[in-house]
Amino acid sequence: MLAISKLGKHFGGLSVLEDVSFDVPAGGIFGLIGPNGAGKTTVFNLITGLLKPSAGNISFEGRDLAGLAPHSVTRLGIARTFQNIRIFKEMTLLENVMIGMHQHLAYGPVALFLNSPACRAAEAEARQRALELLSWVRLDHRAEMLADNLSYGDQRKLEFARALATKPRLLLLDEPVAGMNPAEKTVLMEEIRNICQRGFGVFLIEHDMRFVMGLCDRVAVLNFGRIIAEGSPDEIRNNPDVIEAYLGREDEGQAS
Amino acid sequence: MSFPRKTLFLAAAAMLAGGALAADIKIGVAEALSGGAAQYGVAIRNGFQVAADEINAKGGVNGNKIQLVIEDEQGKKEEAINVFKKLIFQDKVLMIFGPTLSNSMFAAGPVANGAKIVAFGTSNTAGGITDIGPYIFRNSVMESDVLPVTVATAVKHYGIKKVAVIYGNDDAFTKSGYDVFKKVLADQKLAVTSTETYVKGDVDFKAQLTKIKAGEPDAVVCSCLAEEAANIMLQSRSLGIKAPFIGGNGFNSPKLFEISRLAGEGTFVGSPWSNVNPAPVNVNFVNAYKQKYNADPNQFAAQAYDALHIAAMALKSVKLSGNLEAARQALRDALPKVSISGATGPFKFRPAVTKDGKPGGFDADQTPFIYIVQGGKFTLYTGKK
Amino acid sequence: MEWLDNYWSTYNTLVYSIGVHALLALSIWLTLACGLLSLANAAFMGIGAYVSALLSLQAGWPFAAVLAAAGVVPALVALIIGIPTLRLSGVYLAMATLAFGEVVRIIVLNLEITGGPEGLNGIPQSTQGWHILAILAFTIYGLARLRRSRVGRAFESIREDDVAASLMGIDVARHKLFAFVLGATIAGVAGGLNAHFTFFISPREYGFENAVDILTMAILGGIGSLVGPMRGATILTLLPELLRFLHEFRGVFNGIVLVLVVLFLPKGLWEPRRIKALFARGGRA
Amino acid sequence: MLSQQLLNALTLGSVYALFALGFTLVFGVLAVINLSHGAVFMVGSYAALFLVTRFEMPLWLALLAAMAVSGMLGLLIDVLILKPLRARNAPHLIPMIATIGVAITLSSSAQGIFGAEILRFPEGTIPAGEFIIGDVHVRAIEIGIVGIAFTLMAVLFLAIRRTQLGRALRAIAESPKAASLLGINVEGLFHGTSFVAAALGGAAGVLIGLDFNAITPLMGQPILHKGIAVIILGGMGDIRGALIAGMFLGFAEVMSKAYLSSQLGDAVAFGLLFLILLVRPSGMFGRVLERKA
Repeated sequence: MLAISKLGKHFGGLSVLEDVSFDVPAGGIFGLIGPNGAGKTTVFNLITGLLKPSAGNISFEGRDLAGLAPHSVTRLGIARTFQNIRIFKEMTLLENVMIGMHQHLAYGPVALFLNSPACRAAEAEARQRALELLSWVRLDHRAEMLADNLSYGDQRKLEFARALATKPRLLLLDEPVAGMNPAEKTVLMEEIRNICQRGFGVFLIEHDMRFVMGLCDRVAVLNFGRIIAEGSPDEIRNNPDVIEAYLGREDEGQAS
Repeated sequence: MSFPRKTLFLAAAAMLAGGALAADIKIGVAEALSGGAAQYGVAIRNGFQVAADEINAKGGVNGNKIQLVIEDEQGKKEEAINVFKKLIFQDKVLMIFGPTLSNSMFAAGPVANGAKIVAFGTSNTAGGITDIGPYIFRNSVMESDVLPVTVATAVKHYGIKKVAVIYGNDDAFTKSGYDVFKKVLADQKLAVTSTETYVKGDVDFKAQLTKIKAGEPDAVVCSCLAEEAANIMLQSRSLGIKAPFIGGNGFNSPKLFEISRLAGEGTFVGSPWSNVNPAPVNVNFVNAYKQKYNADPNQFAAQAYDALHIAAMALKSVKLSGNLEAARQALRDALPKVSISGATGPFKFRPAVTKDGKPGGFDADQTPFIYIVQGGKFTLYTGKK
Repeated sequence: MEWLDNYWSTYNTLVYSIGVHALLALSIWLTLACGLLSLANAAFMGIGAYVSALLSLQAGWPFAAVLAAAGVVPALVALIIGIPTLRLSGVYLAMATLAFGEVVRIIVLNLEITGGPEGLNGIPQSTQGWHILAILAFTIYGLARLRRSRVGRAFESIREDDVAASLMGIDVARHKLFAFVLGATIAGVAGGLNAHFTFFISPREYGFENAVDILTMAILGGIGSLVGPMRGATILTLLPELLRFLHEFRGVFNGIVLVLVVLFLPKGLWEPRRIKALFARGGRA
Repeated sequence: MLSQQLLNALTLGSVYALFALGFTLVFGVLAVINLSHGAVFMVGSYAALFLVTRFEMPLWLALLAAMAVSGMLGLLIDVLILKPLRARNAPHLIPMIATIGVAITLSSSAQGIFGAEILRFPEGTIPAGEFIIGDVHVRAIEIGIVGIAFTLMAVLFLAIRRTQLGRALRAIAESPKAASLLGINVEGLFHGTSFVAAALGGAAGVLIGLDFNAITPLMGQPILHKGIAVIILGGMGDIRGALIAGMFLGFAEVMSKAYLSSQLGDAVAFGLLFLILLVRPSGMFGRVLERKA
């Protein structure tokens, strides 16, 4: 579904990614793991067009993403969330989700100005759909609330709903459980499984091993800007390179 | 923070000054009392005040005292319109003096003209002002009347063959002065070595002056306001330019030579007024102004002073019957006949010749005095070297 | 009814000014709604004013066509300069638009046809009260529709976080350009209306100070709603009249008001949502 | 003529650089475009003028006092206005708008107190010395301005590059949050920077008031616009850039007046500003400095 080949990125003289290649298959949950600073978020930024690759290419469903602006990437069917949640805090939950539907709401300026039936119907339908998406993450009862008033965990869920509103075929989740307690993590894991079962492909990056291993069907490991392993969670768990490069330190990280 | 108290105090003082006189003849004064044009507007208001005090101290006009209704038009055109309308329709004044800038007159003049009430400019020198209509008067002398005489006199005095020109190109006053200079220089067949410009707020003129110096002109013609002119003179001397200056109306400020000191020696200026004009009426005015405001008057104050006297003269023949429209019209009809000898010398009106042949307003008909600056002071030019 | 006539004769220009200022404040509201601080609106107003005045004076166009041109020409200019300029953000955009405004002013100052610093006078007084009212109503209705639509939501999302907005499939550059161009159109029409009731225009009316005045109106009234900019325009237009007694110190008051509003009323004088939120959150602003 | 024009450009460039120094310092450290800098500059000029004329204070003392006055004003602006806005985490345009309000307040107050008239320092406040080298005329005050501009630049530049204080300031410029985690007294340095920047602005006001004899309530406005051009051309917050850009703008302006047309002076300045912003938003010499919150 998403094919990344020989991807490289450097800032000035500093090389962040080098020769990164992997495929995200359609359906299922794909995980990219690696310690902090390994370049995981850079991969997402390259996919979504926020950064331009220095080398290699990325294609989605056979289409080259090179040179596409972020909004065009989204329109092809890729949505993402952010590690440091970026919801629109001064808008209501409903408005947040409706933003995601922007590209699917087609009405012209004249229809808008005249408040034509078609326009009203489109808006009403979008509203319905937004409420439905909010109900998926169990936030529909707060639809008219300002997003700023949500708890941290709920803000993440709102971000999911908003991303789903773009009707993606692939959902990129950037460290979805960062900053959450174990109980919240379990809830969120459920949400992600639900999303996957509704037919969305999920590609997440994470450094919480336990979370990834329990959730993903397939995992790739990134260390110092290179892929050092790829396979099923079991294969990864037993890969000596991974253990040496990553797991050892991960335990310390978990303890802190 | 002592602002509020001080503000209130000033406000109260200003209100007292404006409204305490129990008077019969209401005359509107719309001048820029704040903003960039305030430096003229305040002097103009003071000039009116001096004249009003003088007239009222002598018992007013036919026993009726003059009450000035003073409003700040901020030097903005919308404000000028608003103030004019307030004075015309709310305060029901007999006539209006102002506004300060020609620009504002272009905006507010049509309002007065439409309402058939006199708008009397004392500081509007731009061409076309009196084209607005038959209710527009001014006693500010147009540059086109003054500059030919100034230039001719200076040419004769110094034997000038070629001149350099500098003017402010973003200001209506200095730009229209330049247009007149340009025509005068062409008419008098003087070669122009270079023409330089600056914009309002500039303080460094050395680049332009260095260029002027390279052309070795016999004189520098300068259509500038006083604040820039002083600097231009000082900087030209420090660059080694020795040529004398020929100035327009903007030079007509004692302030200019106070700042430029001896840099302005030998400058020729033509003007309806100077603080050294020895006529008793002028000496009276200068003394009264100094006493009231503890400052030297300038040309703007002098013209305002004369303007109110002109209006008072006209008012003598106007019957104040209580019919405002009739009184306004009578004043309008009486004004053109007035001739006085004021602080700015003998004065009378001249019907304006408009471009499209419609009846226009009235311009000043005055012979300018030509002054030469000597020892940092205006000296009446007598023709003797 | 004579007093009423007098009242109207005295204050109609003031009322017209309120209408025109409201249009200007709404024009800058559009860009502010996208989180863009553009100081070019005074210049667009000037372009509209000059284009319309010249068409009236020299070509003798009917007023409706003149007004249309006053909107179209600034829009085209905005389109041309917007494409490269709107890539800038924050203060850089503010400075670039400020520089653009200065360049426009200097060009107008040095052209023969615009009358240079002496400006243009004798512009016919074609603007009627109902023109302003109708255009203002049309603008408000249009903007209100816009605000409640996908475009309005997109503007707001761009203002809050343009990266997140672009990843929601919103073409950020196009929306910004749209807001900029539409703002220029409204400002241009406002300029055309203004030129045709003040008889006279000159370059000094469209400089930096005026750009700041327009901005102040919008900020003072609050940009959280459409009523905000209009409220700000009304207050700031009336204030000088009401503060006449302050004389020379009127400017001091204006400045202090601006500072106080920014400090204590970050959303403008009245922001229903904020006040509601204030109660909802038990006083935590 | 060329040598005189080069000298003219050098002095004009120094004037711009001198003004831009405090302006860019505030931007670099506080990340605020302080549009009241022009008004503070004007206050410095009036303060010195007042002290020299009213109390016949010697010029050097009046200069120091004027710096103190404008410095205190800058500190006051920071404490009363910018600090609450920082505390609120207001978007970066908000402080800029607030400083516009400050500028209006200050210049209107000056006009109310001192009047709109143009004022100058009494004659003889500075030695009227003049040097003539061939065709080139130089005045003592011009040498003073050029010298002071370069000296202050050098001192500030070295202070920021070489001292502990400078390192702290650079850390703040990079990220105030991180700096405070490192134990740097961020608020204190904000106040200090505001004081120093305003004092420098005041000093520039005095020097330029002395040179050009044109002290008015609105004198800060035109130079503020040029100052904006300078700090953007030089890269905001870049001390060395301010000097280079000031010089560049001075030369561009003088040379376009000298060899093209004097009508073009300002058009060149703002046209350049506009173009440079489009091509290199970070300035001619600066690098893109995305500030981390």
